[in-house]
Order: sequence, then structure tokens, then C-alpha cells
Amino acid sequence: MSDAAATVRVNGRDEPLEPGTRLDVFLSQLGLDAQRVAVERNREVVPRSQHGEVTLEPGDVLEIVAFVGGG
Amino acid sequence: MSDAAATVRVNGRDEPLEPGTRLDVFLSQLGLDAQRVAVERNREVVPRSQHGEVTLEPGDVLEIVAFVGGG
Amino acid sequence: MSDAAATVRVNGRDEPLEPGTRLDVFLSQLGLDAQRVAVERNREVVPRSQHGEVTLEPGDVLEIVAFVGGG
Amino acid sequence: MSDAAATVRVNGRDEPLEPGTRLDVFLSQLGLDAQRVAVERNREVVPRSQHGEVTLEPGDVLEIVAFVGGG
Amino acid sequence: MSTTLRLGDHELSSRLILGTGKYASLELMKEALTVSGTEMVTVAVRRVELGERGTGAFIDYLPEGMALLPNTAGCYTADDAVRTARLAREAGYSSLVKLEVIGDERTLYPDVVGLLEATETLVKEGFTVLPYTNTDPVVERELLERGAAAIMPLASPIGSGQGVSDANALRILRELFPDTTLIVDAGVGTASDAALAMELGADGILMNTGVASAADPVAMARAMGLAVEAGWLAASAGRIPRKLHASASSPNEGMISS
Amino acid sequence: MSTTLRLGDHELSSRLILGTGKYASLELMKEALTVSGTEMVTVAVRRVELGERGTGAFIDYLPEGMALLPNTAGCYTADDAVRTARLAREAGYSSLVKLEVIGDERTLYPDVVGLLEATETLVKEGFTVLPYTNTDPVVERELLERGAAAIMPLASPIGSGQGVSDANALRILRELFPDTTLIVDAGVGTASDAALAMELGADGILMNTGVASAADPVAMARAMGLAVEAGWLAASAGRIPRKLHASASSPNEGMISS
Amino acid sequence: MSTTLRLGDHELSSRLILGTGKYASLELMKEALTVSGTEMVTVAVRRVELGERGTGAFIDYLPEGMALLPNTAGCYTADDAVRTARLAREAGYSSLVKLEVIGDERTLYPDVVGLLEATETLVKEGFTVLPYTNTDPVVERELLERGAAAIMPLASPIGSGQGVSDANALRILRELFPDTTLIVDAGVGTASDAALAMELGADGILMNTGVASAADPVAMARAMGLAVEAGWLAASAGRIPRKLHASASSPNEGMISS
Amino acid sequence: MSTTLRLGDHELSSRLILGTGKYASLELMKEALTVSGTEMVTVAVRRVELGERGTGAFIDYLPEGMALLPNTAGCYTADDAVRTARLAREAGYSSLVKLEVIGDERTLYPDVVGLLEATETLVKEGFTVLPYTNTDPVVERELLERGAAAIMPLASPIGSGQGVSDANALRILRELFPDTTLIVDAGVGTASDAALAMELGADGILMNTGVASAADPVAMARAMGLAVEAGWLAASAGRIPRKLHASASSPNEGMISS
Repeated sequence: MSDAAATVRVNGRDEPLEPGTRLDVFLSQLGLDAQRVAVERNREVVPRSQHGEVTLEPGDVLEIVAFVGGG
Repeated sequence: MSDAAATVRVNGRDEPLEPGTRLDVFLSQLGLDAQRVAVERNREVVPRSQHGEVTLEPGDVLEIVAFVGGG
Repeated sequence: MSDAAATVRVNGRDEPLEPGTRLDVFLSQLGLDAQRVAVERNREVVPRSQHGEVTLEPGDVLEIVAFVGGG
Repeated sequence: MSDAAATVRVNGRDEPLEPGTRLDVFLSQLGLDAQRVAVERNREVVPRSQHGEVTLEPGDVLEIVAFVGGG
Repeated sequence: MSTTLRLGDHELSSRLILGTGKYASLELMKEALTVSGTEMVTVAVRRVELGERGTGAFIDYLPEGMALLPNTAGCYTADDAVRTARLAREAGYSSLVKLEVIGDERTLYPDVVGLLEATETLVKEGFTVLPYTNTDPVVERELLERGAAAIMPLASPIGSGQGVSDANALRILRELFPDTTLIVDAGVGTASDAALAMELGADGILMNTGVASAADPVAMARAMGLAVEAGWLAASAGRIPRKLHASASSPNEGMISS
Repeated sequence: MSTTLRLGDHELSSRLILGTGKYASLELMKEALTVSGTEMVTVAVRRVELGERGTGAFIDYLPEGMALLPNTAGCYTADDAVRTARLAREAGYSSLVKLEVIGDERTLYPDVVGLLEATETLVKEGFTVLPYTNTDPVVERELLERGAAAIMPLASPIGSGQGVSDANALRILRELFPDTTLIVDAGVGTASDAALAMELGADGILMNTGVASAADPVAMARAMGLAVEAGWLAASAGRIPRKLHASASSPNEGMISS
Repeated sequence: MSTTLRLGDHELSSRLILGTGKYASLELMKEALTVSGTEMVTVAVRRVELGERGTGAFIDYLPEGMALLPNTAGCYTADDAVRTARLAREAGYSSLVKLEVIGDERTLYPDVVGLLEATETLVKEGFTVLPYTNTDPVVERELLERGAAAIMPLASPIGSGQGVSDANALRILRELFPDTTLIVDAGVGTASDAALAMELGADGILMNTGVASAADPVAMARAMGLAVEAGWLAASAGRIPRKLHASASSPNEGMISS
Repeated sequence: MSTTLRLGDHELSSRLILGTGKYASLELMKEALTVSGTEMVTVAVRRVELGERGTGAFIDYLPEGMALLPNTAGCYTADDAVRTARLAREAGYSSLVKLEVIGDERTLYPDVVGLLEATETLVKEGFTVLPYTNTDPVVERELLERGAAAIMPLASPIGSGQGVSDANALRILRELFPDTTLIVDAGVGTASDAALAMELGADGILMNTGVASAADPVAMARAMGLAVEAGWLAASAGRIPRKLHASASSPNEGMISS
């Protein structure tokens, strides 16, 4: 109920969310370089250009991916 | 308009139809042995047991088939 | 020198030889059925019909063979 | 009988032979470059170094060969 | 390992199923079918020719007691195949059908999307569906999930005589679906093709052109009957492993001395 | 095309010749030989074991009337092979011999120089010589010029189960020597190998390990008997040509309308 | 015949596309990619590991200027594949995608129904779709009708090293779709497999395990680069026909007399 | 593993040896030889044409520095081959010879008896003898015992383009003679054949018709040069094992959630 309980689901795990956190800030808090990852929020890709305009909501489901070796 | 113009479509060709002709009679007129053919009327199979109960209507579309050599 | 030392070599092993032993008798002493074996004496086949006419000499080299399973 | 009749067999054909012709001269008369051919005389190879020492005899059989395209 | 092949209500002693098309004459067909030992033949469903008597002629040339497996050859849509199958059931008093939904005229490869749809429809209507298909294991699984009674992958294109084009694919199918009836359908050109297909795990083989268009269909029919049985027996007999080098078959001991 | 295979004085209905080595028991051998339908078996010539009674046991397990084809397996020189052949003739009352002069222990490939020499000697002595050889057409011709009664190229190394390693080589031999008896000897591992070898033009097949060392020799023996006949029939039946694309086996006309 | 391979906006001098998975180290990967001559590599899309710095490490090991071809490997539904493709586009600034919708865990065969659906969706969204598929020509046609930019049939199962399991199938695809870009994707195990696939008509080859899991990936990468080019040249060079018999390469005339 | 091929006094960077017969023109030959990268070519020995100037023309079209490997093609007896070899040594200032003693006009198979005899004679005279032979390991051993510097088995008949007819035979030769120089001579028709022969263990390949009679000999020459190197590298790289099923090349973990 308290703000402290607010989370977003990131790559299958719950992560704490400061109310009003923007996506670009959130990525930065996670130590991620936005140029190297892609983000899906609630099944929609968030273009890199909009990272600064999107405010995360409690309960959001994020997928944050990058390229890895594969065939 | 006249009765003489009444036809059914049989295997892609128009055939004259006497009004009120039952399917079993029609097959007999065509010289076909009902035991050896299967009949579809307007896209529905007519079971052999019902050949005597079905009266053809002008414009009916019949497919009358039999087994032939095939692989 | 003594008669007791007289041997023939049979299938790679020395076998004692009674002086004057004929081949048919020798085979019989070995417990062999002449109808089922073939005999080579000093690199020449001895036809079955001549088994009774051949007298073994000390030092003869015999190969006595039969059919076995093979491919 | 006459000298004019003297021939050598070269590559399967008779060629006239001046008496006393040396092999190097003969090759030259045929328009051949000794550096590019090999010569067999009566089934023996004549090394290039000896072309000037060999005098052809009537009836000699010569094979004169060179490299050609082959696999 | 069962020594008979069960298809629908039929218990077949021969694992060879023959088509009945393309024979030079009905007499030749009858003789070929007879010597092959087959107990089931495929038949096609076609419009009767009006004005011609004797539509029964073809059927009369089938050896007595022969089980019929109607096909939907020539159908390019699920709907056509379903209608043809229904007519076949009415014509033949049996709900067994070799289901073909063709997707390409030159290769006669199946249209697997249409095939899945028609399989589902016909199974619901009580048919025993034997679908002619490619060798894709995912397609086979989906057919089986829709109730297909067997899988019938092609060895190579219909009538091509290429034999088993992809032995590995058949091995995979056998391993993935060990308890499914697997009939190799199409492409077999000669006896060794048939034996090989059986050794790779087929429960039976369906063929037509390889026999009917051989120079001597009767000899080839007999050859195919024997080859299918040979391949079946060999598969069950447990073949020797392949080795690079030799292994003597006669004893190494007991040689005469040199 | 003859329906029997003539070898020496024998007129054989089955074109399969089986070896008698390597069976787990003589009973198993007997059953396998019986179900295979073979009418001729190879046997080896070995020293009798002195002190053991019953050297005849092996022979007694051969089905009645079986023709014997003694071999010279294990001989590494022409001289050993010639002496072994002579002993075989004496033992078996027949001048038929499967001539082996082996040149390498691991591959059991023939020593063709020794083979040619032994063939010449034995033919002069009245033997009917069936030489086990490689697939080299020049060697085959020289064997025939020395009087060999047949050519017996290997399909692959003895006991290897590799089947027909070089199909092209067999095709060439058949074409170069159309009237020569050609027996494929060695390497066959399963039924499809046997059928294929026959289709490539063999008049018969000689095998041992493929049957005797199968998990179930009796089933494999039956499979091989059927496969050899199947391949023979298929070769005579005139197979369909191979095509890249398909050819429908059901009529293209007479489809119901969509 | 074009000497470059066009895929999306890329004009590639090398017709070899390499995967980047399974290398023992990133250094080894970099060296193998470099010596192979490839100009495009596949990459997978995976969740970043939170709490780990340096997610960019992998990308940094790709040789400069390398084009990226993201895949949807591991996706078992059209929906997952579509979402993964969208993320890949966002990550890579490019709309090229190797589309995989897998239908079976053991064989990694595609689910063609899902593949068709995902292809249609992504093409509408502007992607250049390169679908990994089976060798079924009807499936290929439907993919092309939905706008696929190429067809990418497997040679044999992913990572199996079986090489070209069905040469005839590739020949058929080349003939049916002469103007379509055809990339053989999966199954290549060694250089001759790659050359053969190109000779059968491929415009390029995509592989991963064959190189990355070789004992010496760098040597194999170089071998594959050469083999793909060799096969491409050979296909264009018009090979000699196969003959049963020989044809001398040296002149028959001019022999010395015996 | 050595990266050069030593033959006689020559240390060759390319493992491809090309013949020089059958080219449509000498210009075409020169270009093909040049792009192939070969450093050694075979040449035949033939009578000069009397009355024609310019017998040197052919030689002048060989790229500078090319090593010559004279052959005895067309010789049907050991004696002819020996005499031809001696003339070749005289003509070419080198004792390297590709020894052919042919036994059959249609297949151009060697006469192994004559080949063994000629090998023995020429080795005694100081020649470095490279004998063209069949794939029989016993023949190879006897050639080596007589001093042959290499074995040169055919892949298939000369000029036939059949490629590697008997892969197992080449594997056996490589295993039996691990330290012997093994050149595959004859039968290669396209790049994948060449790569395969190298992968099976060849140290080099000698070919003529496959290049010279291709529609575009220059493209094929380049293809062959690349394929031989590709096959050599692949053989040394340790290929992945063949598996029936698949093995994913992208990670199984880290998928987005469905």
C-alpha cells in the first residue's frame, strides 16, 4: 500500500520503483546504457527517443534486452 | 419459364429435368447404378438410402461420382 | 634312430608313426572318417581312392582338413 | 641401294637421310629446337648433350617428342 | 512388433498399398495387384461419364476382397478435399480416406495449412484420416493432434521415382513418433527404395507410379511386394553395425601351413 | 533373362548364396539357411582337430541338397590358395571354388596379382573358379581371360556392412561384361543393400556376416532371400526414370467443381 | 549473375553469414569472423542481466562494419517472435530480421503456421523478413506471398552437421523460385557441405555451429568462407556432365610406337 | 600438418594440380591456370608434328615458374610408359613423372600389373614416381614397396565428373597409409567434389576435364583452387560430429516472457 511497496516487473523480477520515475532515469539507475538496449513496456516497444517522456507506473512489465551471440 | 426449360446441373453440365423427378429415378434415367455412385446435391451428400425420398428441384447442382483408378 | 622315434607331422604337430602304416589305417587310428576329410601329403593331395595304397614314411608332412563354417 | 634411298624412320614416317648426318644437324633440318624436344633413337633416349656426337644410320628409328597439353 | 498393419478396420498382412492409376490396361492392373500381395489399394473419386455405360468396370477388375482406400487427389483446397472425402465414404461404405490437399501443381507438395484444416473437419465427422504430407515433424504432430490415424510423409515427389530423398527426415519421424503408424507415400521408384524406406522405420509403403509405369508392371509389383516384406524383416532383425574395415567370416585358425 | 543362376553344374533357383561362418549355433545356422531359400553355401577348409570326434557335425547341419561352394578364405598367397582349393575338391567331390587370395589383414582386400596367378593354375586343373575380387574392370577382364567362371567384386569390405560403396563401379562392370556372371561378394549389411546390388546388375549375391551377425539371423536371412529376388525382378522390370518434379497418379480430369 | 548478395539495404561481398553463438571465447569469435570474410552476422535478442555491467561486451567484439542480422531464435509462438523482432529493430536501428518460430524442441523445425502469421505481421510493419523454414515449396510460396524478402530453408536440423539432407528439395526450390534470394540456413557441418549447397543453387549460406563448435573454429571459418565462394563460382561455371565412363584428358594421337 | 605439399623437389603452396589438356584455346588455359593458384601442371608427351614450326607454343603459355609433371597418358604397356617417362625426363630436365599404364579404353582404369612393373623400373632409374591407380589398398602398398613417392587413386573414372564414387575407399587409404602423400587423381567434377576429397584425407587433387571442359573454365579453375584449400582447412579444423537431432546455436536462457 505504501509507496515503498511500488514495483515494476523487469525481465521477470520485481524491482522497486520510485514514484514518478522516468524510463531514462530508471535505466540509468539499473546501470544500463540506453544506446545498447531495447525496452518493451507492457508489450509495446518504447523507442529510445521517448525514454525521457515515459513515466513508469507501478505494475508495469518491462522487458529490457540486448544483442548476444546467437545463430 | 416452361417446364421444358427445367434443368439440373450434373457434373458441370445442364441436364433436362422432368418436374417431380426423384433422385433414384433420375439416376436410373441416366443409366447409373446407384450402388456404384455417390451423389452430392447442392454440396451435401445424399445418402443412398434417401435417394427415393429426394425430389430434384430445377437448378439443383449435382455431383455424381464413382471410384476410378488413382494413386 | 629307433623305430619309436618315427613321426609324421600332422596339421603342424608331430604324431608317432608305426613303420609301414598305410594312410587309411592311420586316419582310422586318428579316429577320422575318410569320407569327411581331405588329405595332403608332402604338398600333394592324396585322393581318397588311394588311401589304401599309400604307406606313410617318417617325416611325411600331412595336412588333414575338413569343411567348417565360413563365408 | 643408292644413297638417295637412305632413310630414317621418324615418328612413324620415313624421312630421307643424308649419309653421315649428325642428330643435331638432323633436328635442325627438321626445323626443331633441340631445347624443346626429346629424342629416342632405337628405343634409347639420346641426351641433349650427345646430339652432336651421334651420327644417324640408315634405318634408325627415331621418336621425337615434346610436351603438349594433357592431364 | 506386429506382423500385420492395422489401418482403420483393416488388418493387412501385406504392408504394401498400391495405387490403381496409370496402368496401360485394367487386365494389367489386376495381374499386378494380384502378384504384389497387396490387400489395400487407393482409388480416386471422379465424376461419372454420363452416357457411358459400365461405370463399374474399374471396380470389377480389383481382386476379390481388396480393401479400398479412397483418396482426395487433385483437391487444392480443404473444402474440395472434405467434399470429396464425404462422397468417397458414400461411394465406398467406409470412412477410411487418404487425404490430399495439394498446394503446388509441379511438385504436388501438400498445402499443410489446408491439410490440417481438412483433417480436423473429417476426424470430427468420424473419418479415419490418413494424410499425405511432407516430412516436417511439426506438421506431423499437428496432424496427430487433430486426430490423424497415421502420418504419410512423402519419400520424394509423387511419381518422381527419386526414392528416399531425405533418409534423415524419416529417421527423425520414426524416433519422434515411435508408436504412430508411419506410411511412406510417394516417390518410390524401385525395390531397393522400398526396402530402404521400411528399414528407416516405415510401417508400410503406398505407391503407384513406380509399379504402374514400370516397363513390366507385373514384375515390378511382385518386386515391391517382396521388397517391402524384406525391408520390414530387416528392420526387425537388427542389422550389423557399419565398420570401416573388414571382419573375416571364415575362421582365422586352422589354416594349412605355408 | 534367365530365372535361374548357373554356377558350375548347379542350376540355382535362389540368387542368394550364404556363408556358414559366425553363427551363434549350428541350429541357428540351419534355420537361417532354410528360411533364406538359398541353395548354395560357402564353406571353409580347415585342419581337423585331432582327438576330437565328430568332425562331420558342421556338414550335418546343412539343409539337405545344399550345394557347397568351398572357399580359400585366409590364404595370403596363390600357392596356399591353390593347395586349399585342391583339398576342397578332394573333400567335396566338386571342382567349384570361391577363390580368395587375401592381400591385407585389415581390409581383406584381394591380392590381385596372386589372384590372377591362382586363377590361371586352377582353371588349368579343371576347377570352376569364382574369384573374390575388387571392382577394377581391368582385373576382372584378366580374370576372365584366365578362365574365371564369374567375377565376384566386393560391394565393400568383407563383414563391414557398408553396402554398395561404389554403385558406379558395379554399373561399369555390368556394362563392360554384359554376359558374364557377376556375383556381388561381401559388404552387404541389410536388405536394401542386397536389392540395390541386384538392381545395379548383379546376377547373385554372396554374403555371410550380414546375416550371421544380425541380432536375429533367421529374420535377416529371410529378408535377404526376399530382397535378392526383389532386386532381380526390379532390374528386369524396367524402373521408371527419375524426375525432379512430380507426376500425378490419379486422373487430372473429372474433379468435382469447387 | 550478381557477384554480391543483397539483403535489405546491405550489399554483401561474401555470401557466408555466420552466427555468433557457442564460441569458447569472444576473442575466438572475433578471429573466426574476421578470417571468414563474412560481412553479416546473426545475433540473438536476450534479456540483459541486471546488476552486471558491460552488456555491450559482445557487440564490441564484432569486427568493425559488420552488418547485424538479429534472429528470433527460441521463440515458439508468432507473438513472441513478433515482439522479439520489434525489440531487435529498436536495439539495432535496422529492420532486418531472421525470423524463427520454432515448433519442436528436439529438431528445432519451424512451426510453419506461426511462421506465416509472423511474417505477415512483420512485413506490414516494414520489416525485411528472412524466415528460417523447412524445404516445402508450398510453404516457401506462401512466405513469399506474404512478403518475405528471401527463403531460408534448412539443409538439415540446426546444429546437426548433417549437411544437405535433401539435395533434390533444394534443386526444386531453385527451379521453382529462380529469382528469389535463397539462403541455406542450418545443418552445414563442413566445407564440402557448404560448396554443395551453393552448387545446388543457394545465394548464400547461414551457419553457426559448424564453425563455432569445430575443434579449430578459426580454420573452419576460413574453410567455410572459401567453400561458399568456391561453390558459388562452380555453380556459375557450368560443370561438366556426369558420365559413366572415362574421357581422356591427354591427346589420343601422337603416341610413340610400341 | 604441413601447409605445403612436397612432390619431388617441389614445395607447393597450392594443393591443386591441374592438367593442361582439352582447353578451347591456350589463352583460356593460361588464364585458368593463373587464377586457380596452381603451381604444378601435368603435361603429356607426344610426337612433334614435322613440318610445323612452333612446337614450343604450348609451353610458352604456361604461367612463369610453373612446375611440370609429365604424364604417360595413353600408354597401355609398362614398356611404353617407361620409354615415355624417359623421354619426358629428357624433355623436361626433371625426374618427376605421373605414371599411367592404362588397362581399358572405356574406363581408362589402370593396368595394375603393368603399373607395378613400370614403377619398379622407373624408381630404380631415379624417377620420382607418382602412379595413377585404383583405390585398392593392396595395390597401393605394393606401389609404395616398389618406391612410389605417393599414391594417386582415382575418385572416379578420368573425365567422368562422377566425383568421389567411393568415399569409404578413400577413408581406408588415409587410415592405412597415414604418412603417405595421397593425391586424388581423376573424376572430380565440381568444387564440392574437390572439397570432399580433401576432407576425406587427400593431400592434394589432380584434375583436368572438370576445369578445362566446364562452360567457363576460368571460373571453375578459381572455384577448384578455393575448394581444395577449403577442404584442406576443414579436414584440419576438426568438424562437428553429425547428430540426428538439432542443437540450438542461440542461448536457451534469457527469453522474454510470453
